[in-house]
Amino acid sequence: MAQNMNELNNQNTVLSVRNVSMNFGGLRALSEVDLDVHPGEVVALIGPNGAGKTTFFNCITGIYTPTEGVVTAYPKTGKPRRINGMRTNLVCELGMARTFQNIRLFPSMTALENVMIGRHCRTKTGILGAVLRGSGTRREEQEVVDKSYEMLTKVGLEKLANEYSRNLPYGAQRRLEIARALATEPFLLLLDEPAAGMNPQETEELKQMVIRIREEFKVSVLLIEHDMKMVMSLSDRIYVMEYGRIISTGTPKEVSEDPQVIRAYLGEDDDA
Amino acid sequence: MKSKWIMTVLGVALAGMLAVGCGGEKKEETKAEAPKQEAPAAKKLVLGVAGAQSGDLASYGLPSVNAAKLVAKELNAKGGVNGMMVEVLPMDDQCKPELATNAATKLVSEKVSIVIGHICSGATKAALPIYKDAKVVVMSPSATSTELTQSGNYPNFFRTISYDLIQGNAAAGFATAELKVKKIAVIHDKGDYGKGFAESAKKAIEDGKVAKVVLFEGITPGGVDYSAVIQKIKAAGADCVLFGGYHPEASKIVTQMHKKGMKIAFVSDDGVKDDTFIKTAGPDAEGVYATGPQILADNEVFKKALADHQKEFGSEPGAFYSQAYAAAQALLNAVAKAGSTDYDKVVAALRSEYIETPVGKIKFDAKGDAEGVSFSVYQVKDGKYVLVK
Amino acid sequence: MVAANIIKHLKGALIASIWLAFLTLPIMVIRVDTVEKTVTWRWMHLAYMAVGSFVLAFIWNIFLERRDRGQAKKALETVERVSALSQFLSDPRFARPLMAFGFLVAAAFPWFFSMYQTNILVSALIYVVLGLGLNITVGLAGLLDLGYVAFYAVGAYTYALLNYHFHLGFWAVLPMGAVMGAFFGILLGFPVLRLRGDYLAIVTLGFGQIIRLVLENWSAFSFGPSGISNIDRPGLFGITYSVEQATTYMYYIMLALVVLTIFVTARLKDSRIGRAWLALREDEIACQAMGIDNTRAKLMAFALGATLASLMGVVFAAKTTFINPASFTFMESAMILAIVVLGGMGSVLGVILGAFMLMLLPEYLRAFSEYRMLIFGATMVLIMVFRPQGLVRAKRKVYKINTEAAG
Amino acid sequence: MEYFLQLFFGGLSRGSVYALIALGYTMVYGIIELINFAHGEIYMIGAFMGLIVAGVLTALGWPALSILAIALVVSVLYSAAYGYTVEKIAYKPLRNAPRLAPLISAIGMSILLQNYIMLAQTPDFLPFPRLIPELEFMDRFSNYLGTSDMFIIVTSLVVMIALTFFIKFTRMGKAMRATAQNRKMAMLVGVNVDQVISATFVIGSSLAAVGGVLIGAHVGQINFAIGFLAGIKAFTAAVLGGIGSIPGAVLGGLVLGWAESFATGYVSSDYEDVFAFLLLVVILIFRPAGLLGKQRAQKV
Repeated sequence: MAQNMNELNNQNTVLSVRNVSMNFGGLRALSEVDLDVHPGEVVALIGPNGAGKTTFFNCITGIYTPTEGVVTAYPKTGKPRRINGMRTNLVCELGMARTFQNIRLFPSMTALENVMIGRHCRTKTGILGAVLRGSGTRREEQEVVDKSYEMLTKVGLEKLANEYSRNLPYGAQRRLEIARALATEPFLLLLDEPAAGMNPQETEELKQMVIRIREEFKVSVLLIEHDMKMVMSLSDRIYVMEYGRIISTGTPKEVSEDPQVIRAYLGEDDDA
Repeated sequence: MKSKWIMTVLGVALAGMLAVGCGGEKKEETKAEAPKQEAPAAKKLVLGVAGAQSGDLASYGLPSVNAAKLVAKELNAKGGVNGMMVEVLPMDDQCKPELATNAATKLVSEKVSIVIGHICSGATKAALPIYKDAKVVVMSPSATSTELTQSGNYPNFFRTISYDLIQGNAAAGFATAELKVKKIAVIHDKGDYGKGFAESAKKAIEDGKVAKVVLFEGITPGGVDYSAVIQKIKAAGADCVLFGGYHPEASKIVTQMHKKGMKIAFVSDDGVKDDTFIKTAGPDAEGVYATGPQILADNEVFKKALADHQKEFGSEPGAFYSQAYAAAQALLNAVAKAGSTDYDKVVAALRSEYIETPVGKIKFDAKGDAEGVSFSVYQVKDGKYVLVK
Repeated sequence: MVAANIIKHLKGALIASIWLAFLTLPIMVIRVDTVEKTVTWRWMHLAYMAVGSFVLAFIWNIFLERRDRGQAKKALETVERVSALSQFLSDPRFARPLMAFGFLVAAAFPWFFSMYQTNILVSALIYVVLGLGLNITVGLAGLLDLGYVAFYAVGAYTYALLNYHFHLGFWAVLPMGAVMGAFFGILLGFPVLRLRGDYLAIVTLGFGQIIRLVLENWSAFSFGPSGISNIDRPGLFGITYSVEQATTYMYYIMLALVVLTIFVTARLKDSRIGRAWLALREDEIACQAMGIDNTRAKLMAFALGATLASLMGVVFAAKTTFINPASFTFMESAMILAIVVLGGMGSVLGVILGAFMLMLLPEYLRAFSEYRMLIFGATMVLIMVFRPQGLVRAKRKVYKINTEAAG
Repeated sequence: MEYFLQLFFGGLSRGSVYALIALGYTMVYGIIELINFAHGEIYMIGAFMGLIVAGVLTALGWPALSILAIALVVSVLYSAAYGYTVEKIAYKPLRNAPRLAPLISAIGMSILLQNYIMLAQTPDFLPFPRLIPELEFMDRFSNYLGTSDMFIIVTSLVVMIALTFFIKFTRMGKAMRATAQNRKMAMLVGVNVDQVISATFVIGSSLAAVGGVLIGAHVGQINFAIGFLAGIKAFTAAVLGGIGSIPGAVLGGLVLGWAESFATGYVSSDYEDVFAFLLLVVILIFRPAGLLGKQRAQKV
């Protein structure tokens, strides 16, 4: 039944994952995962530690090549593309930008510069242009700075623009990663545990921020998160993963009532 | 806070080093020049000694500094040259061309007019144009590249050692005519000295048509094991090994050949005719042939030079010591005979005046090679090099 | 408390000197001759060693303590402080006149100093450019290249061979050298860029050795170890000139090339490409995930570094008029790397200072004759210990934001 | 076939020399991830210490085998002390410095130590006494292997096995593995990282000394500059075998030795190093973590 619905919605999809499996040697980290993200949707992927969530992210962003299955992206303009095995930077250029579970900023660059890196694939100055610094280059450079600064404003870091990113507080680093991803003009934002290590108030702010970003940039969001309160109130749909399989999917309410999910989570997650 | 300041001061000091260094140097220079300009022939005669004095080739360059010091000391004891005290000014080039040009410009800037050096042919080639332009007479104890003198490009260059072509011919001639070997393996150490010698020898053998070159290969100097190349020599059926290079590799090859039960003739060059070779190769050195300048057993200067070194430094002299000693004698003698350090007069004196040196009674021909350095072949017998031809 | 501290350091120094005396005892004191079976004892050396190391250890301890205290203090502060020196240097009010003054001094240099001074300064300037080139590869893009000197050799041989066979002049070959460098950079870059960290280091080291060995052995092509001599100096409208004038001429050529290189690297550093390199250095995975083509960025850094090295090779061949493979050993690569790290990775000013230090120090240490390399090695260790991030720390550009436009 | 075997054993002998130096190298390298240029110098100092002890004892007229034993012991002790001191001076203060800083201080240390030996001893080559006696039963194989070759091969294997056991089963060995994998983590679980690194240097330097004495006796001559080439070869062998892998260092050394030997035998010794490095490049392109190194998936 659910299968049919998804197929009908094809024109209305930004990401479709079909039957994706990932083996590391003999270990099956993902098996036959199906997942869809529709335009403007916030989809959450939850599951106990080690369930394969981050591996799934790595599979759809080109860091790993899935052993089996098809990952298709539907950019706002242009044709749908099969992206499994595609190089990471091309996936990003296509419009799928991610953050990392263990923050991966560029520590000895300033916050602003971190965001400017996100603009790289949307600009084109070459070596010669950079050396000669003609009017075109200068215009582009100014555009990069302005746009990046705008992104920083969106995540509330404009005051810290010229600080080295290694000196930013933890929460700010997480937000900076989101700003960096946004700067690549994605249609799909992949957030890997954005609220990890945040206190309830920060988490609430983050939630509001994600909602704002979705409205403003018209992006879809795929989110891995452990904070159930945030997941339940933010997501439109939830996928639950255990041992590399999707064991349940549906609206937050449906999922939270699924006996399989309750069994998987019982006593295992404090946030639940 | 304090540490910050120290760091800052350190930083400034390092940054300012260039300026300070230059300033300081400059002052010293003017001081050094000042008396010379007032009275050109007043106090001292500076003898530059350029060559590898640090780095892995230092052992070839340091003995010539000692040689120059000893000759200078002896002459100074007799009242100097033309009333000037001889002062030795060592200049390190590590056998690197770029450092050799630095050393050369430094010597030229210090108004040195006679130089012993450089040690390596490559460094010498790089430095010579600078000396030539400044009319400095240069005499190398060890640069054997044929073209240095034979090309005629450097009229200011002289040497007390014979060049590759002569050495190669001598070694090849000896092997084919005296040892009567038919299949010769020519091995070299890929260096400019060793390969130059090996190529000359190879050409001489091929031109002679009596024997054949069955193998021509370069080995990697500094290696711990040459068994592969030795097996190759064996497989080629060679009855003689002709080696171009220095003694460390030669002793390793000879030792390993003997370990593998190969007892064919081993003929090598002046770089091997060194007592260190006999020490390092030990009993395996027995029977090895090496070409070298003829040093008559009763050469008094040679004996004296050796004894002086033993007395002054408490050790045996190293490589190219005799040649450097000869060079120092020849240069200083020429200055004495010329009566000044005037370039043309010194060159003329070098070409006309004979002098007794450890390498024989020598003067120099028009191209700059020493006349009177006869070439001989030596063989190690009972732990000593003995003349065979 | 100060007195107690001094006593503590004195004690430390005493222990250190006893330890070092023990350590150096056999090598400093005993000389053996295994052939003659004699042993020479030189006890005086031990005394010098003990006294010398006592003084040095005392100073060492005091400075190390200061450094650590400074670092501990820095660790407590969240905002990074900038040293007075670099603050001074980065303040445009001082930096501009300072730069102008520096340039003036540089331009007038050959008229006031001897040919020797000019000559070694030309060498130093060559290494400034080499350092800046390697700084792109190592300092900015974070690719540890231990075979950088190979590209230097490519340039030098390009000029030497073209000059020998076809009598092409310096100015004609200079651009060709650049092209050859870029070509080799890309050629060697392709297979190795998949590798990371030290694996990349060893492979580049291997390539560096291979190029040198080929030059050494392929006599028919490169004239082998005897090298190529009588390479033409740069032409000057057909005028012949003396070696001294040549040095001055060479100096101005180099000065121009240095200014050009500084200009190019400074512009690149704060450009789109430069930021991509930096991101690459900091985190390869994140860099690629943010849409940067790592392979392209790496190749660009490799090729650009190679181009500069090759250019310098051409200049080097013209300057020394003689080249052989002995000038392109691994040690040379290590020296250029040392310039970059010692000066401060990624910092243009740092690299310039580093090049001056490492190239001029051995020259000014000539007075110490045989001890100079000993002192040189010790200095390298000392600078690294007391200034691990290099003489000048690289700083990122501070962007002024036009808030109205952005808001 | 005869020729092939000769080359094979030649390569084995040469490779085991590389392996012996690489064993110490890979330990230090595995733990602090520093291309320790001074390791070659410690090897050289080990050889000099062996020579000095041998010289003194020969002058006193001791028998050869006991000289070898004592020379080995003294040389190991002294080289370990040198390794320890070098670490304290040049690397320990740089524990938290940028990654390349210790590399440069290592280069500086290498220059310093070379010149120290050159000045304190001699720039010339010194003959190294043949401390390893020729065993009679080896005569039959003299065409393939000498006694000293045999000695070095056996020593390399013994050291490799001993080290493997040490790393696997002792407390210190476990602490070393922990430090190699994640220094911060090891510190958190109570490993005294300073001590572990010192111990690594002491062991690595001791192995270098064993190599120095045996190889010195094998080759028959030493000078102050022998450490440089040895260091490069050991580094190559260690990387070829897989950084930090003890059997890998031996395998890497042997593969390097064979590559050089066969290249000389079948092509030309002019290009033996070229072949060795080409092999290295090819192997690393197909196995980026070396022959026996763990091919880890990227952790994201």
